[in-house]
Amino acid sequence: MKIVMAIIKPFKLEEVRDALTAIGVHGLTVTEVKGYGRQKGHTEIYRGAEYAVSFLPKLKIEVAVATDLVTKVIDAITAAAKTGQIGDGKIFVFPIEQAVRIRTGERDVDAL
Amino acid sequence: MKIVMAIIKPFKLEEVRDALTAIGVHGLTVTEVKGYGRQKGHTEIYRGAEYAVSFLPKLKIEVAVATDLVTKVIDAITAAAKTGQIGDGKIFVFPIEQAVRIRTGERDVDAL
Amino acid sequence: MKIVMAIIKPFKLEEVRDALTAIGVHGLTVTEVKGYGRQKGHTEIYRGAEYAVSFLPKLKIEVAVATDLVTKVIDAITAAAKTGQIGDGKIFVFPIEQAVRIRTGERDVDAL
Amino acid sequence: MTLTSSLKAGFAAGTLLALTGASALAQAAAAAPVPNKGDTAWMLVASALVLMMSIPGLALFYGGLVRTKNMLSVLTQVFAIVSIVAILWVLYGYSLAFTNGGGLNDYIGGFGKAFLKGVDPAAVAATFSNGVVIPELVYMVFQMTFACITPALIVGAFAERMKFSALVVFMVLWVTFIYLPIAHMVWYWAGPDAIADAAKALAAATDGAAKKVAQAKLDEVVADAGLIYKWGALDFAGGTVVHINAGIAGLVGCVVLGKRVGYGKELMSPHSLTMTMIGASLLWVGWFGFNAGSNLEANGTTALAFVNTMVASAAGAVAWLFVEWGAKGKPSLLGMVSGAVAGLVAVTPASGFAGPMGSIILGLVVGGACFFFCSTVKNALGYDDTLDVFGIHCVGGIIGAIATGILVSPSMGGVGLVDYIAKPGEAAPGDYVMATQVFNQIKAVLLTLVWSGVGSLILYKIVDATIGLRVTQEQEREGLDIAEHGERAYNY
Amino acid sequence: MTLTSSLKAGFAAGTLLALTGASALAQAAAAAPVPNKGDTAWMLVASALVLMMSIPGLALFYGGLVRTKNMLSVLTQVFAIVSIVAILWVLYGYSLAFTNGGGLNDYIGGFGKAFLKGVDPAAVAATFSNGVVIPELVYMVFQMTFACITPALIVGAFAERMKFSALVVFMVLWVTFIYLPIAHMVWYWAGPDAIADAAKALAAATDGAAKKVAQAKLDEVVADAGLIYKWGALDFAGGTVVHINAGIAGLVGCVVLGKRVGYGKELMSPHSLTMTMIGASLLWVGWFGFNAGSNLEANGTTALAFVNTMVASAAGAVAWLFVEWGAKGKPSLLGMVSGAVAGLVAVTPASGFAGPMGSIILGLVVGGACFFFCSTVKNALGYDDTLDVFGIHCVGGIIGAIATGILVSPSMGGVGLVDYIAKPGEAAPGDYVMATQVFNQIKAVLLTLVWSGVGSLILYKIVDATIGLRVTQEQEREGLDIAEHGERAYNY
Amino acid sequence: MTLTSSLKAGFAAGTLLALTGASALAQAAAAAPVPNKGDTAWMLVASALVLMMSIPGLALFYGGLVRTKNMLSVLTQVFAIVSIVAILWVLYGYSLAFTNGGGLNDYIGGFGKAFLKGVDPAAVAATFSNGVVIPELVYMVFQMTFACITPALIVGAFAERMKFSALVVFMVLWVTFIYLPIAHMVWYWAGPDAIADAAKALAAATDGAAKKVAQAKLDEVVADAGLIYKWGALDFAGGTVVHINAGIAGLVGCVVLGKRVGYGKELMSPHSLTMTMIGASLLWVGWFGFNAGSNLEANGTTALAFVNTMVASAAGAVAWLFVEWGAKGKPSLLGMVSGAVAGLVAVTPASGFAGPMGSIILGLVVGGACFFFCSTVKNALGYDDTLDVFGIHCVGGIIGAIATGILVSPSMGGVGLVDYIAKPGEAAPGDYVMATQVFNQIKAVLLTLVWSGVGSLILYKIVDATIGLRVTQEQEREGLDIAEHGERAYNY
Ligand SMILES: Nc1ncnc2c1ncn2[C@@H]1O[C@H](COP(=O)(O)OP(=O)(O)O)[C@@H](O)[C@H]1O
Ligand SMILES: Nc1ncnc2c1ncn2[C@@H]1O[C@H](COP(=O)(O)OP(=O)(O)O)[C@@H](O)[C@H]1O
Ligand SMILES: Nc1ncnc2c1ncn2[C@@H]1O[C@H](COP(=O)(O)OP(=O)(O)O)[C@@H](O)[C@H]1O
Repeated sequence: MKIVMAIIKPFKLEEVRDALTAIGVHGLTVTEVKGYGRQKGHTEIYRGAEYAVSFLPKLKIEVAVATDLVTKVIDAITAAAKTGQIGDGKIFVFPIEQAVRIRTGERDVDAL
Repeated sequence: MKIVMAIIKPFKLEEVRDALTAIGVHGLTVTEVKGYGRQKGHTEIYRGAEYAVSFLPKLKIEVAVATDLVTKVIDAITAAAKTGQIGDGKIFVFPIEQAVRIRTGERDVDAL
Repeated sequence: MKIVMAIIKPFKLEEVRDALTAIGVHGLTVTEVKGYGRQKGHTEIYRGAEYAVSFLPKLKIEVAVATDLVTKVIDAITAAAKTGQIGDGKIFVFPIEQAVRIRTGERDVDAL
Repeated sequence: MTLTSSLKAGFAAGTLLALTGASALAQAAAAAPVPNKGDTAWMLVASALVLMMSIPGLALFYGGLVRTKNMLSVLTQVFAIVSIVAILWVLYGYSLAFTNGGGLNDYIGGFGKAFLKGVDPAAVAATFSNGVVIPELVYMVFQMTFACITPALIVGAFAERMKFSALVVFMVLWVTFIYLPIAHMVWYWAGPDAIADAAKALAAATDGAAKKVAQAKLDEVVADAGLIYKWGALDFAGGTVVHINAGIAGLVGCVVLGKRVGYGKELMSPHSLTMTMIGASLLWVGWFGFNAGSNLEANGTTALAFVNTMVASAAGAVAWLFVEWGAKGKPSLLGMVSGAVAGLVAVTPASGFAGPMGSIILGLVVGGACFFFCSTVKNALGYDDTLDVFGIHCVGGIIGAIATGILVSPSMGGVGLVDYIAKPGEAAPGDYVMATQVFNQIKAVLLTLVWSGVGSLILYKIVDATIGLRVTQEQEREGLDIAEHGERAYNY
Repeated sequence: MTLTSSLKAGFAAGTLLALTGASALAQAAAAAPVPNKGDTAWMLVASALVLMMSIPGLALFYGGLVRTKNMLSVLTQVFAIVSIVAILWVLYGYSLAFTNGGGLNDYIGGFGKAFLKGVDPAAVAATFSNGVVIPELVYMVFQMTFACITPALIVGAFAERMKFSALVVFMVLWVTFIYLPIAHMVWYWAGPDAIADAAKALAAATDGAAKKVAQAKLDEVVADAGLIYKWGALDFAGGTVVHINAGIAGLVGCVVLGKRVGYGKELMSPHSLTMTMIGASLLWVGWFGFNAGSNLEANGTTALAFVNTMVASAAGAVAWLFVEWGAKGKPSLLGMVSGAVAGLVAVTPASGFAGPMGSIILGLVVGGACFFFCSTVKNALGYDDTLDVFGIHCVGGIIGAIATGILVSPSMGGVGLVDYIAKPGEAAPGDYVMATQVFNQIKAVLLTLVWSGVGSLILYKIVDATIGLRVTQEQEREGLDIAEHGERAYNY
Repeated sequence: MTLTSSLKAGFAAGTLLALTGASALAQAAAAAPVPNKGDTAWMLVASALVLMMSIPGLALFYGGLVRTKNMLSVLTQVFAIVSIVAILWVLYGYSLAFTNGGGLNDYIGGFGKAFLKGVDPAAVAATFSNGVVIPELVYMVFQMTFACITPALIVGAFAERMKFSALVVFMVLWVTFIYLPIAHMVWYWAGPDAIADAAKALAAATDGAAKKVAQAKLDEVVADAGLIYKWGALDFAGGTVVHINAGIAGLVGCVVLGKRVGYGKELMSPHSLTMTMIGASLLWVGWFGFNAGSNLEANGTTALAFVNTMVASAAGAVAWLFVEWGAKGKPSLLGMVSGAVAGLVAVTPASGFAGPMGSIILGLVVGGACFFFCSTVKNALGYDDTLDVFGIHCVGGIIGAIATGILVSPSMGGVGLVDYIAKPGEAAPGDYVMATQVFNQIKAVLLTLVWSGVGSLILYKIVDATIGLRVTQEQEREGLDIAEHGERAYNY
């Protein structure tokens, strides 16, 4: 099993979620994060003080899937999250060794 | 070493924390996340507009432990976080290659 | 490729970011988390009720880098995030199998 | 108070007013008194201020103290209570509280002014000064705002767990069967001019027969008042009617509903003390309308009530701040604002009677007492009064109500009692005996505690048996905002 | 209203006032009336209350309903509009709205009082009662607050997408070409004393010639009013001038600008119903100044307007709460506060004319009607009026404006019409025919809809052609706070 | 101002009032003046408004600008200061500020009214009009609210780093040794009636001896005033006493305490501009009580002060908005509300003297000037005045104080000076020379800067030496909310 973690632009969440359900992935976990990268931030001015804000709001999506699904998931996310502009985000794939569904104690793929 | 990551229901945090300390795990990191899965969400109505909210508040717990502790940790979390209802959450186990305690530079198991 | 995940004290973010850019790492993702560990929390009193708060605000930093950079990144973070007091935080290194830049579809190291 | 006269043509009133001074000169008592525009202006403002106390004041003070998931439910409860009671007040509330109830007059009024019958722009209401009246519509709406906030005070006791439907039904019943009678018993009387006229008639009466008739008439007028009023208990702005009344109902409520899920185990820290501070501040500001407005006109006594309100609140805040600082090691915002509210509660019945120094002492005492009660006694007793409605409003109200009997004493810098009969048409100083007065105050407190305590218990049981008072455990966990109202207070 | 007299020496005014009653007695009508301090006090407070309605009231009511990323832009828009319009009002607004416009007098005033020429501390303005005046500066600033809030109401319709620069320019134009004329048409008249004097002169006139002259003079005075006023349409506090006027401008605006990016697809839940509740509460409290203040003095009629405001709002809240509860399954805070605002909107034109029971019914009706409109009709029509400016202010305003023609009827508990000529110097009851009155009300509504609807459309087009109305899609995604103002509302 | 008379029986006052006009007619000056209820109503409201300025107004305006971790500390500081000073004011503050101080009378009052001795419901205080008085309790509490907000203004300068215990001690000392003397020097005088009586006596005096005695008496009465008052400096509502006074104390404070940890390096963006906007709006609304209330009665001049407050604030907002838009590229909410406050600060001393157009110009000037100061000069000087107490209150206050000397000129649309002696009993126009007046204003500004600047420095040093002014670096990092108060402002 793997966990596919994607950093995307916040307003893309719904589309990504739909893309994933479309390929039969029915669970995911979302975290609000701030991202720093190529995409340039903005300046905020409060009276005298000017702040260059380089951390931008992003969403982190984590999806645990069976290994064979990884490519489909990556493609689905890429397609849905893409705007073509700098800051669209990244996808990372982690190996996981175990998965458990707390409610039932089911293990691994059954747990997803 | 492994990192055991669990997605649980928010109000279970205290119980899980206690269960972990009980088995000698004295450190963990918690993140507020939103979860999408089998558990059905609710509808919010604001004047004309109705929104089906399918992302529910969850907590993500990350615990780094020596490999031999993993099973005990999983059991502890499962026991403490379980309500038996849909939405209790998941546990995932990641391998990690290194751990460092910033304050001392201690490595790996000593760093936990 | 690896993902270096660090838990640091919130006010250290700027310094860590600078330390990383200094060694040529130009992207990272930050998450607000709460940490539980050796560092003791504080007590909050609201009228009658006293609450011992043991979860403290921390920041989680995730940096995806090519394997050969890992040590430099760890050193940079350690140096920048260190205050010498309990609660400075931890660094964990995860293996990742793939990386994708959503905008371009670039893979792995090119995606970072 | 009663409708003492009715001039036609609301529009003409304006013109007439310009002649006040003059006409008063000309025909002295003969002429029916017309409202002074300064009084009218002040009472309009006072009414608006009291509404501001409930919304947003009280709603924020309470809302800030609950957990995020229940914030919206508290706001909804307070706002709904205010809106519903305002309607009831027009339909029958005002009439039942402030008209003669015939046989039941000791306890409750009648339906003579139901639907505001006869309460038109030209109708006037008596004040506490002879020959001074205000438009009855202002008096009616001022009293309305009191009826709106009192039940809203109760919700703090069982916040985070009561079913909204049950709450609505309970409040309608509570206002009808608890609030209206208490308000009538404490505040209903014939008014100074009615008494003066009767007293003058008596003085004017020559032969014995006439005297007898006149005396009977005077007795009747004096007897035309609520039970507690006749006992001679003082309650300037609602220590019994509002605070003790709501406080005891809250205590009974939180005991009947039981503790919140996770109470004592889970962290239940206030979700926004910022909102609580805003609410407390608006309560303080609005309370000037509540207390100084209760003088029904704009004169030196109004100023006194205003000052007492200001300093008692400040003293309560300072007391709780420093006592907690000493006892718990840190000076807290929540403690200080709680003390301010405790001070306001305590000075409410005393505001027009005590002197400023007396009010400061009252504030200091109640600030410390309520801190002790909420931080120690409450935990000892172990009931879950979510927002300390009992610990602050009832405890503070009782201290204030009894202290009023002492602080009114001229020897304590108070204004003393008033005798409207001695010199008909003037407010002469009445004779004051501290023991008697304090005894009367205690009687009033006890009757209120019993009436509201027992009455509320019955009402809770009825609602529980029919609709059920409490939400399910799942709903409580999810939070009332989503479960009961399908909304969230915040979506950051 | 007009400047009926000017005493010198502002400072001396104080002393003079003390003599009101007396001098009035002495020289009757002869003496120029001086302000009653009670009226002045009330109108000062009323003006402050109306300012509080816009800031923070309206700003929060609106701001809480948008997404976090646009909160600050809404606050900025409302605050900026209030500040800018306040200046315009002094420069030329007051003059164009409330002076005689010569040939254009039916539609607009003149520049006689531009820069407040002659409006000094001693200048007085007429009220609705003969012989009752208030300092003109108070009248001016009270009316200023109306001019400030009306354009601010519009921003809700196209919130979250309009360019700030475009908004500023549009509002300046809108106030000048839409608001001022409507205000003049509805509210400008010669005042009761001017009419009384002319009428007395006529009565006094002996020979035919004199009669003819006097009659001509009287006709002239009566004719010295705005078009809609002369039609006999009633609008006590601004149903047409404020709510219908802003509501239709908002509808046109949101259609011209188009829907928000993601409208209908993305979740756009209110970011803080807590702020919305605070705003709604402050609107309610401030509205007492708006409606009761519109009586320009502090008497029984003021109290009536106050009471009507209170109960109509409560009824609107209750209606929406229960109707939504029934229709959608849950009682919502947003629904209830929306109903309260709808009730306030509807009672605005009726507040000084209807009776309390009539106002309750009006509130119940409008609460239900606006719920239906916002939850059903709006979705059917499919325009994106972000905060339902049309659905609440325009729809509610129309219902209220027309209902005013009915509720003013004494048979409905209303106060009836006033005739200032019949008995010069007194406000005599005028003769009321429901059909005629309702017809007049409808005419006023239609003219307002057309004038503001068409006029606004033109102004939007001009601004769009020159500056462009809407931000880019990227800016809209990022949020107006960062994109337009370089700030964030919250940094928790 | 002084206690000019004392009628017995507060309750009776009501009745007496009804006779005002008449009795005034009857016995002219002979009769002791009684309060007009319109004035009383207005001053009660004004006092409530000024309290609302501090809590929640100022607390939110400041609190919104600090980081989340310090929000609660700011709210606590402001609320605590208000509560503590209110008590001090009753104990000795009012007496030291507003009674004759014998030998020290130029600088400070005496203890004659400590504990409000003699300040009962029947006591009255003079206003600026002959024969017009208000209940002294109202005057006392109105002034109390000024004493409460002034020290609270200072906390903005060293927010986020001062120890709470040190702050409490410092403020008690500051109010006692800085505020009370300045207030006495600027505002204490014998009142118009005292002067009129003495002047009449002089006029009535026949033979030389009597003349000499009377002249001496008159001189004495005129000399019975504070130093700055006698210089002839004008300060209608507190430009020197409140704003310059607090502003310079703040500057000294932030320099003595030093910069915040991380200042200039870390992001320190305001945690909630929403709260800041609410605060600014309530400051604006409350400021009507502050400025228009300072006229002590409800007449045309009050209306003038009200209008000036409204337009100066609007002008300040508009100026900062557009200047910043031009200079920094974006129009900001924080800038606009800062400009509004700057406008309010500047118009404070001028509000009852300038004309509306003059106030607009003043607002425009100060809005631009303060923007320049806060965004450029401050950074150049490099001190860490957290919330720009100096840049807005002191700079704005100085501009306003000096401009008052110019704008009061009738030639500038101002009301001119008043001479209470020329025509005893009437306020006659005094002779005004701009140069002299401006010179007097500058003298007043300088004395205030020196007294408060040096005095505060000494007090800071004393507190630092004894308790220590600043929290530890760890506490500062953790935030004052947890470290000092053991609470958090938000638990979302
Ligand atoms: N090396 C990295 N490690 C972890 N997260 C990264 C890294 N580089 C970028 N990110 C995340 O991806 C987001 C988008 O990256 P950015 O360089 O801005 O644009 P792009 O995705 O087009 O390359 C960043 O905001 C950050 O959250
Ligand atoms: N495939 C997945 N990948 C990541 N997180 C998941 C996945 N499936 C579920 N989750 C997380 O687990 C939570 C609970 O899952 P859900 O299917 O609702 O109930 P259950 O845990 O009983 O299966 C979800 O809210 C989500 O946060
Ligand atoms: N076993 C663990 N797994 C995950 N996170 C941990 C673990 N132990 C500590 N942490 C994180 O590291 C932070 C600092 O740890 P702590 O023990 O308080 O101090 P130190 O870093 O000096 O050892 C904690 O607040 C928590 O967020």
